[in-house]
Amino acid sequence: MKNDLILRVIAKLLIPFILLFALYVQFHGDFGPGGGFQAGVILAAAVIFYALIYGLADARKVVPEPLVESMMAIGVLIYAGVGVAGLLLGGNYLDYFVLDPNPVRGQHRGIFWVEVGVATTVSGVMLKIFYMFADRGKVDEE
Amino acid sequence: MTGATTSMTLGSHFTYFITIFLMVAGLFIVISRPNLIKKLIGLGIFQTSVYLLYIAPAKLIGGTAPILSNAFTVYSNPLPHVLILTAIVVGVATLALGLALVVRIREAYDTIEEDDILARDSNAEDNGNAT
Amino acid sequence: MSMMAVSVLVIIRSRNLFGVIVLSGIYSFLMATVLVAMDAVDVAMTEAAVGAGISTVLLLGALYLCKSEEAHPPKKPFLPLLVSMSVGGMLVYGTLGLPEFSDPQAPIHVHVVPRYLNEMKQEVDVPNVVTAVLASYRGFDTLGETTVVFTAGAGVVALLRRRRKGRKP
Amino acid sequence: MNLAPHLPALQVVVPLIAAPLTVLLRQRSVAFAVALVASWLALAISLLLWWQVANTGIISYAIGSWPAPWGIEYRIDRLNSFILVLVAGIAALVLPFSRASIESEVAAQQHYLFYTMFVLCLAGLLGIAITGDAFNIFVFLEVSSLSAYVLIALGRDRRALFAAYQYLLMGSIGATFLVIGIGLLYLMTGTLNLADMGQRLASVQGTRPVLAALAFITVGVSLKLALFPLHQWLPNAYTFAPSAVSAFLAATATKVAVYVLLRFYFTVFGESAVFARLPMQQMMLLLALAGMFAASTIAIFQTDLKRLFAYSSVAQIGYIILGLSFNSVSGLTASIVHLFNHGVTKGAIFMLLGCVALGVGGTSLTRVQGLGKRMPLASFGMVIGGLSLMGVPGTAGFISKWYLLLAALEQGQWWLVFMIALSSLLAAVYVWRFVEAAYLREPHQNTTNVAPTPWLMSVPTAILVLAIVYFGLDTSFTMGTASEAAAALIGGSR
Repeated sequence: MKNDLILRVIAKLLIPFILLFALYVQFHGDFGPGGGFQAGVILAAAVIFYALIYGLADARKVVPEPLVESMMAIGVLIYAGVGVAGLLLGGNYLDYFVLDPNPVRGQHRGIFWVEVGVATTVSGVMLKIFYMFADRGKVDEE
Repeated sequence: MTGATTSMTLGSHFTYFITIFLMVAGLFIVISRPNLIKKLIGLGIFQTSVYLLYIAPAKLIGGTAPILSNAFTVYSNPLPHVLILTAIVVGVATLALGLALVVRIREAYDTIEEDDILARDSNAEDNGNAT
Repeated sequence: MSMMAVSVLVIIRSRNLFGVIVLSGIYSFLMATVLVAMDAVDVAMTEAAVGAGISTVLLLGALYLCKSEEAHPPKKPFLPLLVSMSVGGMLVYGTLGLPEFSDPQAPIHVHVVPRYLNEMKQEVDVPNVVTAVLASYRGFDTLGETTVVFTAGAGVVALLRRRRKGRKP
Repeated sequence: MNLAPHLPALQVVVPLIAAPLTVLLRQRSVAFAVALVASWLALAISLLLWWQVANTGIISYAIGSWPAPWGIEYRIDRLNSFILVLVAGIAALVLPFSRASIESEVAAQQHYLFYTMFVLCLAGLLGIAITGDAFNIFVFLEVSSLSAYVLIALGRDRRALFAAYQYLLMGSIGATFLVIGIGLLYLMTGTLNLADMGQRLASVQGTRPVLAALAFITVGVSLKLALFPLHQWLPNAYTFAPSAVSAFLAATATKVAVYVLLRFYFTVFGESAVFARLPMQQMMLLLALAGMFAASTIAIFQTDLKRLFAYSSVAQIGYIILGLSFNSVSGLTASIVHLFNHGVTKGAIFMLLGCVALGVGGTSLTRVQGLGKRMPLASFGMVIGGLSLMGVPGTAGFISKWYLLLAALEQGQWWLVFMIALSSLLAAVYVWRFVEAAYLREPHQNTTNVAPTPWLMSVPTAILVLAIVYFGLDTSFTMGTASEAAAALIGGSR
């Protein structure tokens, strides 16, 4: 599959749109269906797609494994960090009201960062799991 | 309960019956099939069926999806949706972990059938005691 | 919905795991369709992405590493059947007492939720109520959920990372 | 900034933040340090919370500043502050122990992930115990369960993998049952907050969905707490898991599940509803007795000590449920005390077994022959733990059994007193199996070398063994808290 020109070209064309769609789902989650989790899945799907067409090694170069593993952790830290920020600014844990002088803006800000955290962890985990399963496959082939 | 209300109840509970059928089927797969992957699929069906149990009662006829807008006044209940989103995520997390275990089991035992694994373990134990 | 029931029946009968996995993907899509009909668009989107997408990929990946046929014909299904039927029976018993379908006076529509629908505009002001409840009102659940995903990810790494020197016995 | 009012949130958040940190830092000594600090902080916080609750009463904490039925509430009373202390305390002792223990039992490359999973499991268990929201229980139940599956699967033996898989299936079914039960309750009350649910349930008490919910929650949680016929996952899981994991899970996981059951029975359903509408009392009594006898009997015939004591755990859970089934303040007190004392005892025994496994290379009865001479202190500790399981005066186990007996007498059930005594006799038999092997048999010739026990393992183990004796002599902490908690559950629920 690696050498199929048509597939490679189509993939090149499609992947930017998939990424764009992921961003749309991420940031439009306030208005329509969607949010961090779905965006994370789509993001991971884009990279998996890339890996299927161009091969695992190429995908690893674009999205290296240590980065993926850190993403899993950083997402949770962002989410938990928003909560701690609420604490530091004098509210309860995960209190978004205090994040901005205007409570409603504070809510928006809180939700935004929380969704970023979810998307980071989810895409990191999905990719990592994919890499892990793909790796195991090679062991059997050898 | 009179006959008429019973039949009405039955009609309005149709979704529940399908849900329950799916649930029974899923649970049956988990308990009865010896194949480890199939068990996980059954577990998935069992968990998915619960989604309907939560979502169906949240629907209001004439209501719309809970995205506020000036055009609508009746919305379906959003809270079950939130809970089920969480449940779906938990479900896929469980599945991923289960499959990772299956892969490791397959490497260690060279089979993914429950009976074979149990047989091999008891053989190993007998040999261990003999030597 | 009846189609879902049919596909599940086939899943029980079939012993070809590849077919079963494809069918469970279809099942998830059907489920997503039903969810849209129930106005749960967020859930439907997630179910389509997770059930039909990620789960299927994972299952196929695992299948690739294992065998694709179920070996034994299942034996003695009476006890499992009895257990799952009694669970179903319990649930039928329980659901028959539930409020009517789409009854606006049911407890879930009159308690707690009205605040989300009516006052959220002033309090959070995010049009998608599901997002607002998910990320703000019940934000801690979502933190837990993210942690679950993280746990699964780290767990899979712990289980599947290749060992440099020899594998476990 | 004053942190004191935010302790409830920090109780869970501290270990929860520690988990991704261990993954980011990767170095196993750094990961160990992070996990250690987190678990000790958790213990400190739990003690402070216990103290606060003892002095000022119930603490309620609104996460995100959303008031109770809308947002998620953390609600701490006598009962769960007690559970928090147990869980955090065991974790704080097992974690330093695990460092040396996993050295020989887990591949070095995975050590930092071991600590990740450990703190996640801790965060999950604390989260279950502290929360006042039904669905939040499920979410944190999954956090703790998923990490527990991985921890078990890290065991050296390949059977650990299958044990973890079985636990995963049983655990997920149990959790799904719990979700069904919570869903039915939600459909009838429209709320997820436990206290609110309890109040609103009064008007729909005895309807079919509520009864079904009671059944589903009971079965679901029973799967998790390994109540007798649903215990199949437990012996394998405890036997093949790394020793530190067995110690932690045996002392805490099933105990937290018992707590969930108590919480639903008394805070949500109300004890009158639970015990009046269904023959629950008789059923639980029967299952408890069956568990006590069947599991103890099976334990007697085991050849591996870890498995022997795993079955003994199933039997001991029978005692806890027995106290619960009396539906009286004294019975409940006995249950709660036994929950704590058995947690301490089993934690100590499994930690000792970890030392033994390291010292002589295994825990089968043939391996430990002559252990009394080869590892005198560890053997002595095992004897103390065994005496506590039997319920000999001077140990923690005696206290809880004594109160269980008193509660049975209060019910006028003489035959139960006889049964409890009889099952203690069974415990004596399986403990004797160890004593016989350790003190009356000569060691095998080819296994004379005993690896020394590192102080990181021996000190926490010694502390826990001393705790068995301490809680057997001074009961002000355990009995005081438990009796108040029981009184609040039965009296204040409606």
